[in-house]
Amino acid sequence: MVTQLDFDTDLTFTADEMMTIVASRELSDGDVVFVGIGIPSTAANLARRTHAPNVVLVYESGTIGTKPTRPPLSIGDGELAETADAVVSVSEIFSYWLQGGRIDIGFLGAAQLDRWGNLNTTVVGDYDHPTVRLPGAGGAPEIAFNARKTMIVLRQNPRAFVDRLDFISSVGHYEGHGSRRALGAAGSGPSIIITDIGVLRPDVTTHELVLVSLHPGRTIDEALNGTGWALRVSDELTTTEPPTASELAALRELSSS
Amino acid sequence: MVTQLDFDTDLTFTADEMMTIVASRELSDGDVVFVGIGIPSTAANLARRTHAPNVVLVYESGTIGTKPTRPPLSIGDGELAETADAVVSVSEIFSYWLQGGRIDIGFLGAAQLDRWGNLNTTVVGDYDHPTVRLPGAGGAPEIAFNARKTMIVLRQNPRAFVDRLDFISSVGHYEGHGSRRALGAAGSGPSIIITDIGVLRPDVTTHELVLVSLHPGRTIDEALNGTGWALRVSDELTTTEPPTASELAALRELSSS
Amino acid sequence: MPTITTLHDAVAEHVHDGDTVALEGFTHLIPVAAGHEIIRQRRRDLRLVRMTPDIVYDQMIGAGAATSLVFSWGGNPGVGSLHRFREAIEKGYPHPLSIEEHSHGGMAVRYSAGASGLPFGVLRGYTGTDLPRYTDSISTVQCPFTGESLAAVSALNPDVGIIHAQQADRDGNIGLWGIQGVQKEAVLASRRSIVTVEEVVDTFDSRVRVVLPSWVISAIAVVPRGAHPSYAHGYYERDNVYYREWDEISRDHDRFNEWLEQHVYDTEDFAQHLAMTPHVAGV
Amino acid sequence: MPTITTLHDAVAEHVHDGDTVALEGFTHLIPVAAGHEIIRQRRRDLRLVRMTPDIVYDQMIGAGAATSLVFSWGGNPGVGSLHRFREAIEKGYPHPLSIEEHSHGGMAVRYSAGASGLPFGVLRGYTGTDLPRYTDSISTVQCPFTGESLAAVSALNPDVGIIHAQQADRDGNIGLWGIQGVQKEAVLASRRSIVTVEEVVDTFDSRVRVVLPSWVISAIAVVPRGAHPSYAHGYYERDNVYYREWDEISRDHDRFNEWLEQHVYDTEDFAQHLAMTPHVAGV
Repeated sequence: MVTQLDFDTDLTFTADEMMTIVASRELSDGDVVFVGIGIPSTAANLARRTHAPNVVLVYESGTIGTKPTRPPLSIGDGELAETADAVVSVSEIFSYWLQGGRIDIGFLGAAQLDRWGNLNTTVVGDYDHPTVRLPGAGGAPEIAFNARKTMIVLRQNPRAFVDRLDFISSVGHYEGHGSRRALGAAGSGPSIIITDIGVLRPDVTTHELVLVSLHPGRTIDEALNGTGWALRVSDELTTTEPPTASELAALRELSSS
Repeated sequence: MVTQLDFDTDLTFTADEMMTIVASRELSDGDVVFVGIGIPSTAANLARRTHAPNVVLVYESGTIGTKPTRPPLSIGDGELAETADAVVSVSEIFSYWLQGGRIDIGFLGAAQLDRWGNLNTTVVGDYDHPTVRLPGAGGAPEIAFNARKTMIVLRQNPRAFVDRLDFISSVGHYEGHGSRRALGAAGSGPSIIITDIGVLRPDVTTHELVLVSLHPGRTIDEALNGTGWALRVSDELTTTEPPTASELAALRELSSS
Repeated sequence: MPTITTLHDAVAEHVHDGDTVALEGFTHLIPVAAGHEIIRQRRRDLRLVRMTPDIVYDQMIGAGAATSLVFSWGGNPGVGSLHRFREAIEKGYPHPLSIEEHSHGGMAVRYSAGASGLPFGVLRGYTGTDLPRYTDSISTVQCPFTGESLAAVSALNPDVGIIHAQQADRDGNIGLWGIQGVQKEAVLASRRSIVTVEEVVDTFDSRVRVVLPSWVISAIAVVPRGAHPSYAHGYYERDNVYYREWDEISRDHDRFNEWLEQHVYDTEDFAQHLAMTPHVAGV
Repeated sequence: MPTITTLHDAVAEHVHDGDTVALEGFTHLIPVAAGHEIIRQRRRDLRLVRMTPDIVYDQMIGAGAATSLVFSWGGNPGVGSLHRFREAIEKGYPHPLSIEEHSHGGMAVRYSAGASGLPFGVLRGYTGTDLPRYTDSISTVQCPFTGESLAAVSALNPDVGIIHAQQADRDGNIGLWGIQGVQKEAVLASRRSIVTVEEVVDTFDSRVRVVLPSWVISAIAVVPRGAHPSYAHGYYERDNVYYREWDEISRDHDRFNEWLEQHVYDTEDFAQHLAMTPHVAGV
């Protein structure tokens, strides 16, 4: 579902490119990022090639400080091990590195997300008699719990942005209002949700997700219609800065390698 | 304190040699042995060079399957790492290997031992105001608890073989009569105590240590006088088979290398 | 000391109906040949354990070898769903499959606890999620020093742990390198273990980083390309085409059953299956 | 990214009076130069942590740098007692030293728990011994699945973890090989870390087995022979003569204080101390 958007320059970009570039911009030089495959991996590698050359990529397969030349197809690609500073066991990556508080930013995706940034990657429907059995939690519960903060990348539509999750696989801001902290979670939870329509961030006091930015050409109505609850819109709603020529060039070079 | 003993052949041997050879004979081919420095290490290496070529030596420094050419001076000698099948962290050697139930036999020494084979390596006198501060427990408590069985090598005199330990550092048969099992210990405890006078083994029901063998030339009186409690003597007391010419030759070649 | 034997004999001796069996390998060195052999010998009622059930577990579940599955992520990596796994859970075909579901962190802690001779392990996680509601092997424990409540998970101690590695030496020690996953933990937590290897060598490759000594291994079998379609670092690459094609083969259970007959039941061993898989045959 | 600096500046910046400081290295790669520098800068009231306090801790305790010691085995390996350690405990000289005593297994679990962000760790042991009676950081915990009672120990999270390694690369990554002890755990459990290395290299030696990435290290200092009298695999051997001689030097505190003046307070750095140590000087 690639949406072609013409903008006021001659730069044309897809929704995926917009999402990847927004995610990439969120990373600062030197950040230690726990990444999965797909947009997170591409975004982290894009950041490493543009504004954040010292971003550190950690994959749950146990590769620390990987510098892949092309976007990996699986979190366990051989190149991740070959270009890593260190390769450790999966046990160690979860204990000493993720739970040990060594990860600044964790990337997450999901099938469903609620207004508090909690995630479902387990089932659609009843757990014992599911309509759709999803792959399951994987490492997401621990990333959500233990990374200093998390970024969520998810296309915005009413099947995904739901009023109530069928299953809580990973905790975001839980029931809001600081309730996350009482669970004993180490990190501060989702700091940004990047969709194909715009950007949501948690309200500083209630922690409910708020639409803070629309991507070029997208509308508030699209965001509201794509959300299964009454989405709050920021008083200071902005337009996402479109991809620059150099961002697009770097991303496309990366994707074609 | 090397005692020279003339036996009925022309073979002369020291008390240390007798102890080392008895310890070596206790090892069977293929046994996985957790060894410290000194007599245990020499005994295990002697076994490996004589009747038990496939005995596996594990040192608490994390070296597994070491094949040193000479007796190591410290449990962390470089040669132990160089000749090992695997080198793992100290954390791993205690968790996956010792506590994980992978060790058949653990060797132990001590400053004090009681009638149940409990050991003191911590203090002589009061803990807070010790007469003699000893090095402490090291890895002995876990060896004593988790190895399938343990062997203790200790010179027999009333300072060492005491009625009551000043401090229990490592558990043997605890209070006897199967009380060890109730502590949650995985292994079965001390199976043999090898002294400069003879050999003690636990009674099968009470688990109290019983003198079962005297080394050539040693007497029951020496054993009784060397023990700070009323030492039981087996009805079937035997004489330890003296070192054979080939055992002595192998041991001396090892010690001089 | 392990026997160096055929995979047929290793599975015949060590894997029994009703066993708890863990085949591990995290994206790399997945013991696929061993999974096929278990199917070929028509084992039943297995409790299958694996952090990331992927194609090989889809095949074993689809063949009806398992009645329960212990896992944390079940999918075809980079492609999508596992159709045999889903049909078993969603529709009870070929028969119902009960599940014991964890997160990766929880599974890793369970294997470590099992390898460490402990009945449980501790982690930060699970609180606030719905997993503890459905999974009995998740509980809580209080820190005796801080009073803090933490997640506890029961230890995993499979009857048989099965892994694939690059090399065995002549003494039966196992050497592997690259991404190492939870293979060491899976072997050390298990009562018995089978290792398939690419080859037996006189001296390990200098790249070897993880060594499992011979005396913790029950049986070794040499199975070149035994991790296909996953990869063996230094030997062959991941067969991404196969992962995509599996989606097609597994989507319909009649089509799957046909594949099963041809590639597993009608073959003698994994080499015959590989020879029938076009893009592999020439390698 | 760590600063590559002098050992003087690393200690001045990262080790403060009253800190909990762990110098680790299990028989191999003991960070002796760093211990001397801490003495030289006259740090006081340290809580020293180390599984096997040996010569370097005897020196630090004898110099009066520590008011408490967390440990599991304190001796001069292969030689006998640590006289400065014993006189501190037995006679309160140079001042009383409080101790927190564990076993090796307990200490290893405490470091692992600290590195893992957990408040405690679990092990089989301690039950039946007198250690829990005197050590508050030993308790028990019940398995929520089996009801079994196990030993629990509180996590160790030193303010500063200090280790010695063979090599740093130009990016500040640390590489070591041979016996690896609990160095990784000590660094990852600590809030700050200092690493002394034999040399900085363009590319790690192929024997490197443990790599600590630059971003977990606070400061690196190049100190050749910085682990003397212990050894650095591939660089130099253990100085067994020095271990025996230490028994003589440390037995009497006047003799020790004289050594301390000459070898630490009156020297600029570790190289000067080594130059004064006859059997080392020529190396």
